[in-house]
Amino acid sequence: MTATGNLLTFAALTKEFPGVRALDDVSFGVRAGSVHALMGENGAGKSTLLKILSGAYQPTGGSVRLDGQAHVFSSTAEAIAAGVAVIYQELHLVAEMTVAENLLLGRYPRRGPFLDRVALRTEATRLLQLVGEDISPDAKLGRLPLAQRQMVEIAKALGRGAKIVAFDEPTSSLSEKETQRLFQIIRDLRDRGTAILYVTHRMDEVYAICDAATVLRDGRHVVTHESLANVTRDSLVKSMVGRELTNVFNYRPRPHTPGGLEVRDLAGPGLRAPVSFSVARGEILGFFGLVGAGRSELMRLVCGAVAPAAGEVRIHGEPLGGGSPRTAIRAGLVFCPEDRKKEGIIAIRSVAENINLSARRSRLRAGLFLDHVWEKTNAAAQIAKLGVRTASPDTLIGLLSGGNQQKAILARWLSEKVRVVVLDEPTRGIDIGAKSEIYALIHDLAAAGTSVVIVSSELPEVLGIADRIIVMREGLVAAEFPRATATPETVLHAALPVGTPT
Amino acid sequence: MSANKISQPSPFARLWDSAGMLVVLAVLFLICALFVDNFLTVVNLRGLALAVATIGMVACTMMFCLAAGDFDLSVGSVVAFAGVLGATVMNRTGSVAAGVAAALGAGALTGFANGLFVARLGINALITTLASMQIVRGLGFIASDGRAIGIRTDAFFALGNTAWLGVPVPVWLTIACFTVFGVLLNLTAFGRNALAIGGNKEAAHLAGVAVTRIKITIFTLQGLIAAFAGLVLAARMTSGQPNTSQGLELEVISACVLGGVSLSGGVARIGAVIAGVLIMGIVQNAMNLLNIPPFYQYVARGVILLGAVMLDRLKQRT
Amino acid sequence: MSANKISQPSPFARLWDSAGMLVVLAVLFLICALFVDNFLTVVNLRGLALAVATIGMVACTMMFCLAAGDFDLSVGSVVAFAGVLGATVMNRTGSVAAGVAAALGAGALTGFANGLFVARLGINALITTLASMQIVRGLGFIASDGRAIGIRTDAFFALGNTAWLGVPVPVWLTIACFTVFGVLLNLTAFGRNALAIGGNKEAAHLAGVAVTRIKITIFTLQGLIAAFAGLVLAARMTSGQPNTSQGLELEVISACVLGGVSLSGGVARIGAVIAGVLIMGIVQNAMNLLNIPPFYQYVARGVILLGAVMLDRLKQRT
Amino acid sequence: GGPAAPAKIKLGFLVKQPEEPWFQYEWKGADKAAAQHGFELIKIGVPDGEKTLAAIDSLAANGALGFVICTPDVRLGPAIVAKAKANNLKVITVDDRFVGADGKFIESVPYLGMSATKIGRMSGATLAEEMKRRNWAAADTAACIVTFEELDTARERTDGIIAALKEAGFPADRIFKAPQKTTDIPGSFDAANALLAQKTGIKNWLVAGMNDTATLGAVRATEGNGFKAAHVIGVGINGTDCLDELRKPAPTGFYGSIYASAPYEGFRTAELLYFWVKDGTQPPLDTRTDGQLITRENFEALLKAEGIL
Ligand SMILES: Nc1ncnc2c1ncn2[C@@H]1O[C@H](COP(=O)(O)OP(=O)(O)OP(=O)(O)O)[C@@H](O)[C@H]1O
Ligand SMILES: Nc1ncnc2c1ncn2[C@@H]1O[C@H](COP(=O)(O)OP(=O)(O)OP(=O)(O)O)[C@@H](O)[C@H]1O
Ligand SMILES: O[C@@H]1[C@@H](O)[C@@H](O)CO[C@H]1O
Ligand SMILES: [Mg+2]
Ligand SMILES: [Mg+2]
Repeated sequence: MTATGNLLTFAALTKEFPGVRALDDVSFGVRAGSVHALMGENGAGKSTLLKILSGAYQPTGGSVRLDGQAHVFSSTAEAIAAGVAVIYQELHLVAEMTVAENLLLGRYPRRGPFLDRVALRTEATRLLQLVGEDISPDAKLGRLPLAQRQMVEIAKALGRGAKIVAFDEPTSSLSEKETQRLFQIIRDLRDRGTAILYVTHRMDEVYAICDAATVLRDGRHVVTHESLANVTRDSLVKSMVGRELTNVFNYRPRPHTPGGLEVRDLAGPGLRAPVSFSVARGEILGFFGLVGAGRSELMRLVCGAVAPAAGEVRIHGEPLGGGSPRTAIRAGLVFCPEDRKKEGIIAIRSVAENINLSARRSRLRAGLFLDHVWEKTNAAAQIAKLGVRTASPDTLIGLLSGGNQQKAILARWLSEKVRVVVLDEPTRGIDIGAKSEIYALIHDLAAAGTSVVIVSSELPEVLGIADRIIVMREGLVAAEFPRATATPETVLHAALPVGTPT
Repeated sequence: MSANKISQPSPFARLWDSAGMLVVLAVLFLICALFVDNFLTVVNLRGLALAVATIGMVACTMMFCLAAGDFDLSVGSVVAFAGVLGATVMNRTGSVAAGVAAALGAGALTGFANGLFVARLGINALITTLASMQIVRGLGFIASDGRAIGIRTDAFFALGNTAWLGVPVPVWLTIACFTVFGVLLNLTAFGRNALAIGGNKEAAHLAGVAVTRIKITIFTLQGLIAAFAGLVLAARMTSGQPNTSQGLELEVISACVLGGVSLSGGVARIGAVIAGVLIMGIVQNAMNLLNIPPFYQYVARGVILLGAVMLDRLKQRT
Repeated sequence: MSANKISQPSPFARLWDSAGMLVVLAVLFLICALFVDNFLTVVNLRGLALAVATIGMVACTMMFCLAAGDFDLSVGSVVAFAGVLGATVMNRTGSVAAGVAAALGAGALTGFANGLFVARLGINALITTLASMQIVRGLGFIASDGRAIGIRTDAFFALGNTAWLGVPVPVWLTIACFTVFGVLLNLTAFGRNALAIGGNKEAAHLAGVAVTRIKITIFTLQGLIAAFAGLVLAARMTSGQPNTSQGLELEVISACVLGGVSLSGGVARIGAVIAGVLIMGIVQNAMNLLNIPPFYQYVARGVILLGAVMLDRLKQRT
Repeated sequence: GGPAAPAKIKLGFLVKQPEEPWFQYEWKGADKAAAQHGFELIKIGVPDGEKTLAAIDSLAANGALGFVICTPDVRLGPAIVAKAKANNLKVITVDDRFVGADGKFIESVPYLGMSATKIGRMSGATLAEEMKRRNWAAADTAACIVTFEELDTARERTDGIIAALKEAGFPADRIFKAPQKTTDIPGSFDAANALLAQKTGIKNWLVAGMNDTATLGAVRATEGNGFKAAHVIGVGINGTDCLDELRKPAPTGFYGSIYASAPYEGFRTAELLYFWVKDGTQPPLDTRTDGQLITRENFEALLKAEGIL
């Protein structure tokens, strides 16, 4: 691999953490005016590479070359000054501040000694327009839905006019509409000569916007394709996972028995009209919609995280009283929320702790004491079953790669004996190999008579796994499709605001 | 997690939300004006304003500390030490300027050291400032041999004991602090960066905000202002007292928190801090005017403190 | 952020990492044993153990408070109030059991109220417990008219003044507290849930942890144990003192934090808390033995506190 | 001493408020006794009951044979006596006398000092006399007594002040208490300020409190409210925190202070304890010292003689 024509080159990068070698002698280059995909399984080292690029981590060995000059950025400020912008996998925003203040964080416009509020607002508005978001710059960031926060994060990085922009799974919390908008932004950047590094687990995206691709496995460089023209999907997947992967969804029809989950006239914040639906035992029900369609809000009502204003939830015919996640879990309904950092993981506790948190309840001795044998075996079994890549079960979960954190949270819920599982964006940030395993697990759950609700913004995922699909739009149920009649076109059309030309 | 309304909040709700504690303050003031004899006299209001001068000044910088996600327990000791040091130096040299410079320098140095330990070495702020609280208090006792050091330089008393437009100088100085730090918080990048650090240190750092430098600056300012407040106090009392202002740190922090400054960082408003300081001052003043026996004052203070936050909390239900 | 070496950590490094403060404690103990006359005598070690009894007991529950992301400033007042109330009731009724029950009940009730305000009403823990600190202190003064209440029931003194196997009963009781709360923290779901709440309250709630109930339980236990410690102290002092244990809250919290308990919740270890308590006790004891003048003791305490954390911090560099 | 010399006798001196100048001077006096008689003095501050018991333990560990104590609370007496007995230590109390569970003084423990009530009465009497000397009309005059009732000895002193004022014929309804929240100068300043805001139409003020600090704060408050020095009589207690005030070029409202000889009390109690331990000479059970009024006129001479200046 030569550095010629490359704006950005990684030269023999190595990064070691206690007990883990996250990157091992990785070298490849990224050309100006191209979009370069960075792929690999969860824990392969993609985010670590980006953090070295941004100066957040310092490599144990090797360097980053910009314009032929070798750098080891010792701080993020240095990297920013050198023209590098990184959109991290986890959002880095200040919830209590306004959108405008977040967008220009670290480079507030001044007028003499003072903050130039007018310039702040103008520039923020410009950035929001750049990403096509219709948000007030004065809105409090913490009030925005996840997808909009993601778009703010993107706008924030773009505002610096960097010549190298790296995206770490930017679409994992975006739905179709924003994703398309983001692609347009990326194409514009590319056309203006920016070098773009793009981390994703979604094959479609790679082929939609990437010109080149590099695959990492276990921290090592596997291959760099300077052009994707002759590279097949299967061969890419194979270089990532190290094996052939056919039929990701592996859909099998199952018998459905009525009386699983029944939701009647549920009303509450985020819903414009009461919602009713039911899921049979053994059935997988998909929820699709655009950002802010109200799916997450609905699920929070179903599982008791938010008290409903009216309506009823029944599980196997029994009404679910109480209105707290605790009662829901005890009745056999578990909920895996979409915002893993805020509502899923307990970052400063171990992987094992995070996995056992809920299910240990029924394993206590004398109602109080931990069953240490069970704690160990369950954690180990779940880690193995989901392929969580962790140095040990006692590693802090916050140190795991994003996808591995997600797997550990799923493991928490798969440790439970459940009747109903509600999964909100369960495969966010999960690699394709693991995805297919998780789909298989979901099928197994359903086959064992569990009712499964899966909320997803990935159309192929919903179409691939669900027996039935409900589409939500602007706080309302817009349509319902049995698997047989659901096509990408019909489902997407139902999700778009009324009057949108398709 | 409570329900989010999509509808725009009404103007009243917005005012209440942004100024909850100011409303509580106004109500409290009104009640006292109506029902507490002598409350609304010039003499009493002047006494009240003087009584909150020290807390008020120190609260300005404490607000910044809290905004950035830290706190400083050493302020009471710095107030006392600055008074003692200033008095000693003035008595020795006969120069007010020398005394003031020594005291301010010592305060800033203490703050700087706190900042270094917290921001650069990553030592917990509780431990760091608890340690400096003890060290500085000890130094104050050592320097004064435990005695109040009377100041013999008349020129210095002016700082504490003259009035301008009928308002005592220490009160003007407190108002000046509120103004300067209010401006610093709301109208400068420094203020915004402090809030960003407290709100999400990681995010601020990744965005290139000079986290360490800003934190050290804040602690240094805190030490400086505490020393300044100590000098003003010494001027008012015409002596530097080594055991003064014990427990000031908790009073200042609670005034800030009462005013809605978050203990976990990222949220601060100068108006609310002023409200917090005044509420605590008015409560104490009214109890004195009402001749409430001291033992009952403890109970009353606690109950009113709780009452004020609960009233403020109501806004989240409306 | 400096480069990290890979390779399996050596057994020494592992010990250091998991037991940093225990190592600091051991070193401190060794230094004192070698260089401080009379440190390693039975009389002194017994005195040392007695001196940390109150802090030790209260630290057990404070550790839980901190683990769950809260803290409790009212403990010092509860210790004092429990002593006063216990003494009063015993003197009135002549029954030790009645006095103990009244004091424990009052302590638990205070804690329960704190818990309700913090966990159910969502009032900030600083304000809540600062308020109850004042209220309870005031009640103690009111109940005793500000004077110590001598206890006339001899049976009660046994609690404070007898020994078993050469070790005074208060020390046994402290050991018992360490054991019970150590077990509670490490071997029960209650302990794990407390840590989960402190780590991420929202996530714990969604995972079915009864956040409110557990927090209330923790505060109630805190009040109960503080009252218990207050009774033991009163038995040792043969009187209930309304103004005892002022500032205890900060001492207890710093012992916990010194032992590595995180102020922001989610991290706690009983061994480390014991180490924190003992380090603070040993430092004070050694200074007394060395006859260091009180003013210099302030400075020394501060310096040693900082030194201990910095030593502990070293582990992150190795 | 040389290698063959017998180990020095060790004695403890425990005081409740080591930060107060009073106790600093007491310790200095005791140090003098130690130097003179050749024993070792161990000084420990004991702000509350728990610290007191711990300090006695460490004295015993240190090989001390006895201690002088000013207890943080007189009702700790029985516990201190028991602890001392268990450790075989002799005890002398200074300033504040032990009280038993029955509410009576424990007379078996040797005591030296001046009662808080008595020192307070002296302060009150001084106020009354000076007022008479200035020919103030009772109708124009009121008394501001800064109180801190959380502390037992403080209350005994302020009660003494008030009692003496009443006995001197000062009208009871013109004696006002101003409770201080903290025991520093700003604490009494704020307390007095609130009182002055309420009591209008008073021409002259008598000002006193538990110690110099309390009186100083209240005098500052009178100044702030426009009372000239000629209309204020402030009397403190201790005579240690007011020296710079008395040295001010122009007289202030602070008239004087009731000085009790701390160095003497420290010296004498330490000496008595030493004789007791060394020779078995039983100290007298009850020794009283006198307070003395110090003013701008006499303080230099008097305190020089005491070794304080
Ligand atoms: N700060 C850290 N301390 C210790 N280990 C770390 C740290 N950061 C990352 N790791 C480890 O380094 C490895 C690579 O992680 P990285 O986040 O780069 O993976 P990734 O390729 O981005 O995965 P994903 O697709 O799941 O986001 C993982 O094993 C992870 O646990
Ligand atoms: N256009 C909009 N601008 C701002 N907020 C919106 C908008 N539309 C909806 N919201 C908010 O979004 C929330 C509903 O989003 P929710 O997370 O339930 O949707 P979702 O269908 O799950 O989408 P997502 O993919 O973002 O999770 C509501 O709280 C609502 O206030
Ligand atoms: O506390 C006082 C002290 O200040 C001194 O005045 C002597 O008597 C003690 O009781
Ligand atoms: Mg990643
Ligand atoms: Mg959603």
